[in-house]
Amino acid sequence: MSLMRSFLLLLSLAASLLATPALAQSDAATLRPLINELAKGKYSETEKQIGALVATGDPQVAPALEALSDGDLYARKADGEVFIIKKAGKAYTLIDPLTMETAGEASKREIKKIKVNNSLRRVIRSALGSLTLMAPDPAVRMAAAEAIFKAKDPDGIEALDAAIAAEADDGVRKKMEEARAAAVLNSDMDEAAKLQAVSTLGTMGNRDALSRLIAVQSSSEGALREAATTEITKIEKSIAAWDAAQNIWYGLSLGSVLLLAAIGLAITFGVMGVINMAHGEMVMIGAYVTFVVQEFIRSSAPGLFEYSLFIALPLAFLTSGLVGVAIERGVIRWLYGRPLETLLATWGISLVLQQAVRSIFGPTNREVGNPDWMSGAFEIGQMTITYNRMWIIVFAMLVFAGLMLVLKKTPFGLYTRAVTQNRRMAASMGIRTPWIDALTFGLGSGIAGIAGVALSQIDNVSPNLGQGYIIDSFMVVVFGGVGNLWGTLVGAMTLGVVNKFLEPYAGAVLGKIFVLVFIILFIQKRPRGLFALKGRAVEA
Amino acid sequence: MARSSSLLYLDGVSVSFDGFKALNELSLTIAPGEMRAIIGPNGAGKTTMMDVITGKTRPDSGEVFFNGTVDLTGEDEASIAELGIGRKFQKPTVFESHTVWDNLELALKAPRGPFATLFHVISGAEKKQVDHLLDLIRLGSKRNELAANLSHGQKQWLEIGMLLAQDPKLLLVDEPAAGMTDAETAETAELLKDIANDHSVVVVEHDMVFVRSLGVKVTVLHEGSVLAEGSLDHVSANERVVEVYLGR
Amino acid sequence: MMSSFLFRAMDARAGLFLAIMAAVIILVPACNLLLPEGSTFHVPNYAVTLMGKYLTYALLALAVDLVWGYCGILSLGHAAFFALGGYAMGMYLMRQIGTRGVYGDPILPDFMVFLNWGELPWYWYGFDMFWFAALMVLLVPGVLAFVFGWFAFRSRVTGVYLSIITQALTYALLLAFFRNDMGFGGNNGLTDFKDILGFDIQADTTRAGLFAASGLALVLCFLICRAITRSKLGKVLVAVRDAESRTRFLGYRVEHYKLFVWTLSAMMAGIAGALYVPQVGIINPGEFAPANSIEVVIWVAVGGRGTLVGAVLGAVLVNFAKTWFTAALPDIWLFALGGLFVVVTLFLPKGIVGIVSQGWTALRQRKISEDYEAGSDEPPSQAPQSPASPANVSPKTSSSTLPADAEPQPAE
Amino acid sequence: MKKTFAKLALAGLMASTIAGGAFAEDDTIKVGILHSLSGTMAISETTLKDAMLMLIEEQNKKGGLLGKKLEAVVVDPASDWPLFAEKARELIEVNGVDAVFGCWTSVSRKSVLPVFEELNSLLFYPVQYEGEESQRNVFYTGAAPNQQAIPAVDYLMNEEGVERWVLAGTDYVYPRTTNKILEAYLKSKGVADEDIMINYTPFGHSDWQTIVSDIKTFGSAGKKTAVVSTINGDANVPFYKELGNAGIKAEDIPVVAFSVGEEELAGLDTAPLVGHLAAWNYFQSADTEANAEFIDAWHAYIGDDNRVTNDPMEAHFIGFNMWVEAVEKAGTTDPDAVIDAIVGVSVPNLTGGYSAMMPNHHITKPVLIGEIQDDGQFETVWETSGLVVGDAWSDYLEGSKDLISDWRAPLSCGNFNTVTGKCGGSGS
Repeated sequence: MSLMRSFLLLLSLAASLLATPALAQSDAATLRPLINELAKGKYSETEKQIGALVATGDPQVAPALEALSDGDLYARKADGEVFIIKKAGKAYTLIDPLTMETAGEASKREIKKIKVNNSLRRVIRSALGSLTLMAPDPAVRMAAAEAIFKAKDPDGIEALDAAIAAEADDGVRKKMEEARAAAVLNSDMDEAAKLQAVSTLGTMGNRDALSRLIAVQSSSEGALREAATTEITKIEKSIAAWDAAQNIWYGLSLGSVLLLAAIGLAITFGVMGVINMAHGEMVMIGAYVTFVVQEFIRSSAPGLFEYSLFIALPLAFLTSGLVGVAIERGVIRWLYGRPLETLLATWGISLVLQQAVRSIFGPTNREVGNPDWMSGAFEIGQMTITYNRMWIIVFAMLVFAGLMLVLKKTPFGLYTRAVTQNRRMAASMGIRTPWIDALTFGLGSGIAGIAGVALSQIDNVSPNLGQGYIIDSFMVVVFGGVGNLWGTLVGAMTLGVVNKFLEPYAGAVLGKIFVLVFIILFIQKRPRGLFALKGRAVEA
Repeated sequence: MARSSSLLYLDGVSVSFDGFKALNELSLTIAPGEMRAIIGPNGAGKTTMMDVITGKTRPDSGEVFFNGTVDLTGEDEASIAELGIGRKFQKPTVFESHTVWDNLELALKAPRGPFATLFHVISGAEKKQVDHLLDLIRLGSKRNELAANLSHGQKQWLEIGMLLAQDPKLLLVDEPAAGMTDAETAETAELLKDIANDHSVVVVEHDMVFVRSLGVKVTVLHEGSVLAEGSLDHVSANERVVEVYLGR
Repeated sequence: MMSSFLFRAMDARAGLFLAIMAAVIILVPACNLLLPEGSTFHVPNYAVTLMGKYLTYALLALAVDLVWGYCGILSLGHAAFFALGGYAMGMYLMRQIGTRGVYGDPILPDFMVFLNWGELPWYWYGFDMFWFAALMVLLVPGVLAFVFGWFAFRSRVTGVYLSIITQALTYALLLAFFRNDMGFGGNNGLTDFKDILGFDIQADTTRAGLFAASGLALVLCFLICRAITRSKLGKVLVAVRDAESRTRFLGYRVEHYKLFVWTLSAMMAGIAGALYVPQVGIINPGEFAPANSIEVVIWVAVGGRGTLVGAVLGAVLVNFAKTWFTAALPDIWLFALGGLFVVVTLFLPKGIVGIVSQGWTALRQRKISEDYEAGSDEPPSQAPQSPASPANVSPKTSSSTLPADAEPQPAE
Repeated sequence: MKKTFAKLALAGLMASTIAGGAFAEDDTIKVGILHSLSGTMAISETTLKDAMLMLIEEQNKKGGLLGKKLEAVVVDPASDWPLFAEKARELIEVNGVDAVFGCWTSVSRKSVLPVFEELNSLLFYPVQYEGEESQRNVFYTGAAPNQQAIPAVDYLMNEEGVERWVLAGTDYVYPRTTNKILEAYLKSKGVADEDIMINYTPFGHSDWQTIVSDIKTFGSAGKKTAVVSTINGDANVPFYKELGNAGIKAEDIPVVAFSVGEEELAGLDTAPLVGHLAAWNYFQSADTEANAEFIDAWHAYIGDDNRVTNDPMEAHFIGFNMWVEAVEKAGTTDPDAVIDAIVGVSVPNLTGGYSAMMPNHHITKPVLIGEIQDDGQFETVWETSGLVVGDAWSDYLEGSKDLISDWRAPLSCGNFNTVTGKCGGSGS
């Protein structure tokens, strides 16, 4: 991956070279020894060496630095020559850091990694920033500007001025100006320039700007300090408003996790009346299916990794669903009419399933990776939205809608409702009630399985996965009102949002306690949950 | 009839469930010592009316008075039962894992508090009364049988027996003849008539033969309010009643 | 009145139970203390503590059975009362350590010293006195149960809704006690006890004494439960279990009855917890875990719901199985335990006692009935489907017509 | 009814016969392994059970101990703390083991302490812990706070220039104590109150959105910020996932963890976490012969080349070898003799040096700071020049700064007060 980036970078650099002949050119003969120097000495010396490389101002050194930062730069033990390494299984391909040509292979013993730590990475990041400001790819320029912003290195101002003048893309230019402002505030330029910079940061208006401004505020006096203070107040005010929105988002996100965990239970427990203590294990099975799918993809079709979740979804549904059907046919069907016994039996089943998974997959956490589209975050205003949370909310809604459709619009849904409402009547109308029971239970379990796929993206995949969700799931279903899917939806979202609004004030632990007390009190007020059925039918 | 002289007085009672009006401005008065039959098609509000009287359902509006003075809308089931209103359910509801004897003993008029029952020792008088009731409901030979093992009709009787054991002023009896053979139905009618000698009784019933055999004033409910009132012949002649019953 | 109340608790079966308990209470400590280690009949210390622990579990199971088996209140949070009783006892034991803690502070427990607590929090006052701690063992679970029950039963929270909020209760307490800020030692809980009432807690004699105390407490509570379940109150409870609203229409204030047994049961659970702590030597928030409460329900179900002996038996047997499995099959014991639960529910729906007594009482039934008619006020006991056995007699009707017209009532 | 009681009696009888037969002299030396194989802690502890089985097997290949074979006795305390005490008693009384290797959480150790004291047996405890304890029958082969936390903070302060600190932990005794120590330490280094944020979360906390965003906010105050994480096992995976997704890079806000090792990382895609730190006394990446051998043996034993090794495994490795050596030195497995013999015993560790058992029953260890790599391993970026002696009683806590521990005669005291000159804490 990083190598790929290096290549791109090189291409862009080559192009930028043509575009900016003004930059000093050095040939490979002078650069190569400098690069080889990287392999010598401790971090502090490596840092100096990086400085020396950057001082050449030659973009050709960028790939080497990039590789160093990524931990792909190695030195050949025999002659101290430094190469970029590309790993493929046990083989290590050597690539010349300047020409990017392959220079043979080596075994692990023949080469030595050049160690890098956080502070070195920071140095490299800012160095690369000033080297790549003129790259043709706007994304690279953007990244460069951002790197300078973070480094706030006054030496970058000159390069930035040149870059801003040449910049065509408004977004990138804005970022460069912000970077320049950050650098200016860190320099010894005059007050006017700094005041200007403060106002630029004020317009920027996010946490990064705030962070810089606070630093300015504490280190300056007079007009500059005042200006910074004004801007800080402004930003803080806007951030406070965004914080509320962010909290709602967090709440919805937590709510959708609860919804996913609970929705399968809303069927097996809410609709069928089976106190299914093994529900959490169905979620766990779904998560392990995801793991297996990803393992398989990693070993035989790495290209499909981005789609692994889509492949896992139907498989998880089927696997958990089948386990559910098996449980229903094997155990639960003997216990209809003895609902409490289902509690005991499914508790037993949950122990067995946990131990089975522990025996098969081992007791430790298994790695389920996030595909790229599930990774990272984007920002709306001052709100950070992570992709995985966003997709989980979307997914939860889709699952909910899909389930509603199945239950309301399909013959199967009709049968299910018929059987759960009046078994005898349904049977006498020719519905094969045992199969509807099995399939309904399978559906609930299957839904739990696909919830597991989603939860594998944010939580541990371990034999204990299910245990963590079972209590919350029951709370949600009961709070929403047993037997009512809409209740489950509203219940999950309410609990999520309430929890997230309490958390900043009370802390995570107390917040959760308050939510539980809230549920207890709420049930006093509405003994049958949020969406209780009313009427004479409700016989105590 | 005036509220003050009535045993049970309902005026303008309405109850709705999620928009559905189960009772709609229902007004009904039962005099002390009266026996009244209430009929009406399914969904006419008969059971809801019972629920309102016994405190199970709170009316949205309207007045419910017992003995002319006690406002029943403010009381719960237990205190209404203690006031002297007994109720038999549509579906016979007895304590299935208790014996017939225990069912009656539980129903006997006695202090109802937990500590009173904890230290309760059954007295000779109480035993006698249970024996008497057993004879009355013809379950003397089944006294040690679990209620669960009784036939449907026997359960109905047991429930009536429990009702009598409470010695209420007013009995609300919901479909006492449901699921009974003709012979049993006739016997039940006789039993009720006996009871009516010293109690007020409200009987809800579908079975016209049964109602006729009671020979009392009939109230017809429809869509939550009184449609007609009078003797059975009188209401049978009412066109609206016929229309409602035939479902047009 | 009182004498007849207690007398009611006695009959042949109770007598048998009491005889066995008496034998256990006397023999186990005696065989532990008096016989030399080499003797075949010597009971090792290990077994004494273990069985002592089982007895406290049995008492907890008894408490759960009283509310669940007889009154139909399925508590998935009884471990909370158990743990609260345990904490009350634990606090007493902590205060008894005095200067023998690692920091030697005469007042503050160790965990407060190293977390820099300045002084003893007010709620620790009084726990240096045994009578106060003993009172708290009863009062803390009792008052909590009373308040919780007063609200819940008055609001007519029933069935699964009640079960879930009891679970919420214990879960909330779990989280609360995990907090180190609460001043109960956080996750580590209370440990390192030295002595109880002046006796060294690690001494064999103390251990035997605690074992006997647990046995006596169990016997006493068994008798109380028995007296209750065989009184008219007991009949009302069963009536509530089987047809709550019918009971109401008979004029019984169901919430008072529930509150009474609920509070009593919580106090019994508290006693069990208080006896448990000195025997295992630690009390920590893990005891509040909802899974623990569910497990207690399972003991009762395995033994036989609605039979007091069943609860005791179930607790002892399941825990013995657990002890044995975790040592004999450490890697796969969950298969065995999980399998046990499934098998019991499928094939022994009334628990072990249900199966055993079915055959036994069938023979006795007639005779008892005759006695009864002859004038005893005791009703026939333990008929195959007597008041004491679960109300499985007509469940088909209640659960085959699920939502819409009747909401699922999974927890009776 | 009789039958049921017969069963009850049988149960008791079985328990007692199991117990009764236990003391038969065997020609093996029994070693107890007390790690949870089920429940919440199985995730961490099962590996240690396997590691111990491997070590015992290897020792037997070398001919056993004192001419006898070693026999492992494995029980499952099921992450249930009182059960730990029960099982410990069972191991010692019923199975007659001579030493027990086990426990992970502090509470499990606290739970078994009285048992080991009463029955005078040996416990080797392999996990980093909060300190504030020294017991005659227990050997602490994991790190004390001064062997992990303080060097890590020093590193961040000196190498990364961190000025602002988030102390985030799971709410239990180890993070509480460690954070107390760190807070005192940071303040002694001149860090202001407002530059320290302390946050506690419950066990198994899985929704980190708010806290991660708080950290971000805290970090945007214009000073270099770092997170010191004492977040416990299970909660780490969602924490790091949230961290990665929220774009908190190690270069900006590094996180140094004391409870995250190779095993925890095995459940994670570490690419977004490169550069975050952990402080341990051992990393699998340690480049020594001994370590390579150990890893090979582990892979061969477990039959999976992808299984990782971690610090507590090394602690068991050290502890086991120390015990073996001490038993050989004493010529017996008698606990008293071993306790006397083991102080001063020095065995090779896996990072290229020797670890010695100190009189306070803690051991000497090097402290390594590692950065997470994208292959789930750590790369050592800093290490102490010499070995650090485990300090049972922290110098930064009010109650314990005057205490020392020395189990050699004539002192033989775990909490000797150097001010009052008495054994038994700070009291009179």
